[in-house]
Amino acid sequence: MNQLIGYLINGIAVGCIYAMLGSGLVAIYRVTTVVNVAQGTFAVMGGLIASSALSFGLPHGLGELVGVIAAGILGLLVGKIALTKGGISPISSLVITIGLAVAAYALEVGLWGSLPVSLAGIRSVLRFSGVAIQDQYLLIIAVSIVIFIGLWAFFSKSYIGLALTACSSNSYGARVMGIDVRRMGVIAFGLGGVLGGLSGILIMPVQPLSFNSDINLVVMGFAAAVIGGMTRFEYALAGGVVLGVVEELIAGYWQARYQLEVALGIVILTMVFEGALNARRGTAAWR
Amino acid sequence: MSLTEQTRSEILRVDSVSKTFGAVRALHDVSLSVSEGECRGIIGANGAGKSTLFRIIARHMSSDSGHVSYRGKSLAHSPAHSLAGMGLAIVFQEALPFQDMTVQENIMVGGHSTLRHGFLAAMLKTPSRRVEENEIRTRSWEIIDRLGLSDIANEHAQELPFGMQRLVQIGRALCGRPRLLLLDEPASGLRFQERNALAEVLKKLISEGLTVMLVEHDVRFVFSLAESITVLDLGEVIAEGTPQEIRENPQVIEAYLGTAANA
Amino acid sequence: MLEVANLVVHYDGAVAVDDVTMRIENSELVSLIGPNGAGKSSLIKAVAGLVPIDGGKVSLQGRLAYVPEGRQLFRDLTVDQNLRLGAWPNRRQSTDYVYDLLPEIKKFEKRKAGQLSGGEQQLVAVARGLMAKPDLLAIDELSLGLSPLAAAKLVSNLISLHESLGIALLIVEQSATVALKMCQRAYVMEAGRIVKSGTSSELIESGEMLDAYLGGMGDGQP
Amino acid sequence: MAIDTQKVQEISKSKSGSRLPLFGAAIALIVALLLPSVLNSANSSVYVYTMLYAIVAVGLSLLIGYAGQVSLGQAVFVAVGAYTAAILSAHGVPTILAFILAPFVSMMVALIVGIPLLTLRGNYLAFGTLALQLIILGVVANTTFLGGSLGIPSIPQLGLTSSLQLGSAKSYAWLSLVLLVGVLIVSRNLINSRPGRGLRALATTEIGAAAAGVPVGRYRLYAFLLSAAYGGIAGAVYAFFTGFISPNSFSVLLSIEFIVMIMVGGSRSIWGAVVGAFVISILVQVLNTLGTLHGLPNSMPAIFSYAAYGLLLVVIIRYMPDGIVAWFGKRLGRLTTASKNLD
Repeated sequence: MNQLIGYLINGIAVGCIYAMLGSGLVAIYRVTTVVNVAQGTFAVMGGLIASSALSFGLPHGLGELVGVIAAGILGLLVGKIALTKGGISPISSLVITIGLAVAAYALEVGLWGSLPVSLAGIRSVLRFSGVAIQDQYLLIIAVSIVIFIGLWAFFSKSYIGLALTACSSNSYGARVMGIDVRRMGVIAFGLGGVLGGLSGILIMPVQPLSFNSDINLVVMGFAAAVIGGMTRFEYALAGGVVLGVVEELIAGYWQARYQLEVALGIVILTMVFEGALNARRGTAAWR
Repeated sequence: MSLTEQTRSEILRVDSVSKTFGAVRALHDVSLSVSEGECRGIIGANGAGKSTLFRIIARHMSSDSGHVSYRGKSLAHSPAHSLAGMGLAIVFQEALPFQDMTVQENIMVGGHSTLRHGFLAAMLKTPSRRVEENEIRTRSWEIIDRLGLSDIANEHAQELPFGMQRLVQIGRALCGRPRLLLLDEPASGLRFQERNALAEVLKKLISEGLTVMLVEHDVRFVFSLAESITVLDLGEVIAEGTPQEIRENPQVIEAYLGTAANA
Repeated sequence: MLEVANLVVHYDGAVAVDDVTMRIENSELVSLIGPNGAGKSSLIKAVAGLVPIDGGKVSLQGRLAYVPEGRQLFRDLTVDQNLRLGAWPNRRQSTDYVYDLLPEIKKFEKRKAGQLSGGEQQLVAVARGLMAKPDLLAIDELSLGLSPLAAAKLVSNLISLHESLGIALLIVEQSATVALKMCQRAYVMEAGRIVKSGTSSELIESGEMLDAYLGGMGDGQP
Repeated sequence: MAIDTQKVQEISKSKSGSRLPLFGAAIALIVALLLPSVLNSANSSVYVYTMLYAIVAVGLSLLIGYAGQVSLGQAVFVAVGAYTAAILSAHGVPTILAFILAPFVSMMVALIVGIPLLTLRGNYLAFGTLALQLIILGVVANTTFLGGSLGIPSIPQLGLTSSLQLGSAKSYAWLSLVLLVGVLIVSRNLINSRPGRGLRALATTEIGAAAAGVPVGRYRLYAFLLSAAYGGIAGAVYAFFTGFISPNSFSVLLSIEFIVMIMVGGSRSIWGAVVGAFVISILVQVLNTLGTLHGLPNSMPAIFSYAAYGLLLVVIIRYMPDGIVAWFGKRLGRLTTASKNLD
């Protein structure tokens, strides 16, 4: 029983990371219908930059902030490159984000080497009635709660948030209002960068990241986002938490080595199922 | 329906077809019958349900109730791609010419269901493939010739002017040796001269015995071609008859111009 | 206010607007009518700068707001949020401005736009256009998809707005009756060209209106 | 209708009229045939890999360029081919038989995963194929029967008969050249025939293709199977040639390399795929040489190739979306018309 509580809390924390990555993907997909393969890169870069900032002597908090801001700027940059002025198909934009993710490897290996890098998080461990939980996991959950409330406020209250939702709800209508849909897309990429960077910095103390961790991160983020239908943040959160908990339970009660495979299997099934559902509903799109 | 039409055999029958999207009633209890050799126009204002009807006949969408039959056989279980093989050629309004393919290749695609050879035969260049390829090449040339596209047969179809692209689409449909040609808004987006040229081509095809069904909002265009017309309004058939009858039908005038425009 | 001279608009090679010339004076109420596919929407989109112009000239004094065909509301946003976005270029505009003008909208300000009826949506779309404080409000397919009753109500709303604000209105309408009843003057389009223009009463008298909609029979030409 | 057959023949001749590409292909073939006899063994390996890359890339261009279905997990079918060849020959099956069976096993795997996956489109299909590759590689790495993450060592040489074995890099070079030429001929035959036209049509518009009678769903699947088979052939040769395979040999990065190749060459042409494979192989060689120059850190070759792949992909998609073959073709065309105008 105690063991189970431990697994659940770890799973929820890991799931929050997936959800944060997934929310970055959702933020971008909603506006641009591009799946950003470089989402994992934001996490890795954010984490690596934060680790360097800390080792240069910046205090905790500030060092992490530098990492998040850098990831946000990186996001804007990726958006600017992936969304051309003339407009290209979403799938071409997706391939550009692949290119940028691979190009980032060169930077990461060159500056930080190819070995996993860790980050000093909270090292303490909370113990109660036989359960040991690393405080970093609790921190992850706490930060995630703040982030998701922040996202909700941003999208329902701020002008830019409204405009972003408008672009996803009806991009032609947004254009009629004079909203520059491409610029909003780039801003969405920036937001994706911030969310990615945050997730990297939060996970690094418990799971060191190397340059090629990005694939697993983006795939798990995508998994969370797909379970949420690619358009809703709260569903992505639910999707991420479900995935994290399932993974943790599989690792705990069966074997750790099939974590990723099972999670990916769930994603493929979700996509296929959703696709079949849409195909049945699809007639509505044909009017 | 007039007597002369009943003596000709029926090729397409739409039987009390209804379709709703959410709260919107796109089609309500629509029935009509097209005879062999006829040119039928379907007209109606924006939102009348024309394109929904077209999509249902083309098996691109299923109806909520009612059914469509072609030469006495229900189409309920025929997938969209099987219609071409049955002699029912469809030209969608939004269908682009196939990219990076020449005019001739575009037209040859239309003969897909009249040929047999599959992937393996194609890859190994079997004798049957050679025979069929020669046949389809010759057939496509006949069509190119009669549509007057010879000079541009090797151009990429997507680079041609709109009017030519429309002709390529019709050539593509003809290459499947259809008995019934279903056209969705064939005149839309065409210049005046292009419309005339298209009408001439269609007139000729009709005079040679091809059955044509036009779903079209350009009333002038339809009136010049169709011998009978069905008018849809808000998803229902409100009139059917010859162009002259339609033009004088007060209900049609009301549907088009609004109530009491001539008062 | 608005002057359009020899305007040409192409769509992927197709001609949508073919050499159109028209003008609208300050505070005038003008309609653009014609059958489906005549090019009305393309003309108005070109005027609003939403589609590129392939020839001719559009000159506009003052601000134009465009209410697009099919309303194009943001269905996932509330009515109030929709209205706020109507003032996107100059941001900080309070929505109270339009609630004062159109009090009935206030009743559903918190509802999602996608849940409203067609008539309500069209009213919100008009209100969203007004948020930009336009001198000319162009409304595409005003009555499309509305019941006659809802259309009549919307028309009376618009006429009172026109009278109280003194803005010019350009109404694109398929239903000639609705348009001619509410506007002083109209242009009739067919196949991308303006085939007839004049005051509403002149147009109602003329037989050419019917021709534009139902085709001339005499010459047998398409 | 009377039809001028003379004219038909004339025009169909003039269509294939430009002899330049054919001439170029002939020269390329002669060079390719002679090359293995002068290359040293290290360069012969590069030659073999280039040919194998080209085979996979041609399959991928059929799938992405012609049929319009984006797969980001193509390396998985190479892996299936390689593992089939390795496992079967390790269990006493004659290597030639293992070699022949490899593409069929790849096709079978493609069939099993393709039926559900191909209900997806666009972004989802791309991600689905990527996820599929991660799953299959993960399972392979955890299955002792398949060698686990350590892989399978000492795979025998490919023997055509019990006495005639391919031993040298040279012989593999010729074998892979023959296979590539075969794949090219077969693919070309396909493209210019009824099913090929059907595929190309559905890449533009599935609705339009279905209206023309093309069974869209089945054809998408066939294209997927065919590209898997090409991957299987290349994988089998790779296994026999290197004698060692592991899950690391078929990483996601390899799948992305294939994408880079067809994008660089031009995805809508099988020649583009071949050119892309050559350009990338040569580029990687040049970068390797530069990266191992005296005094540079060990990771330099990797850094160079990551940067090259990534930036190349971005530049190509943004500025030459039809690939370099079409890009140069267009410029050449403009040049020739310009010179004609001068006359």
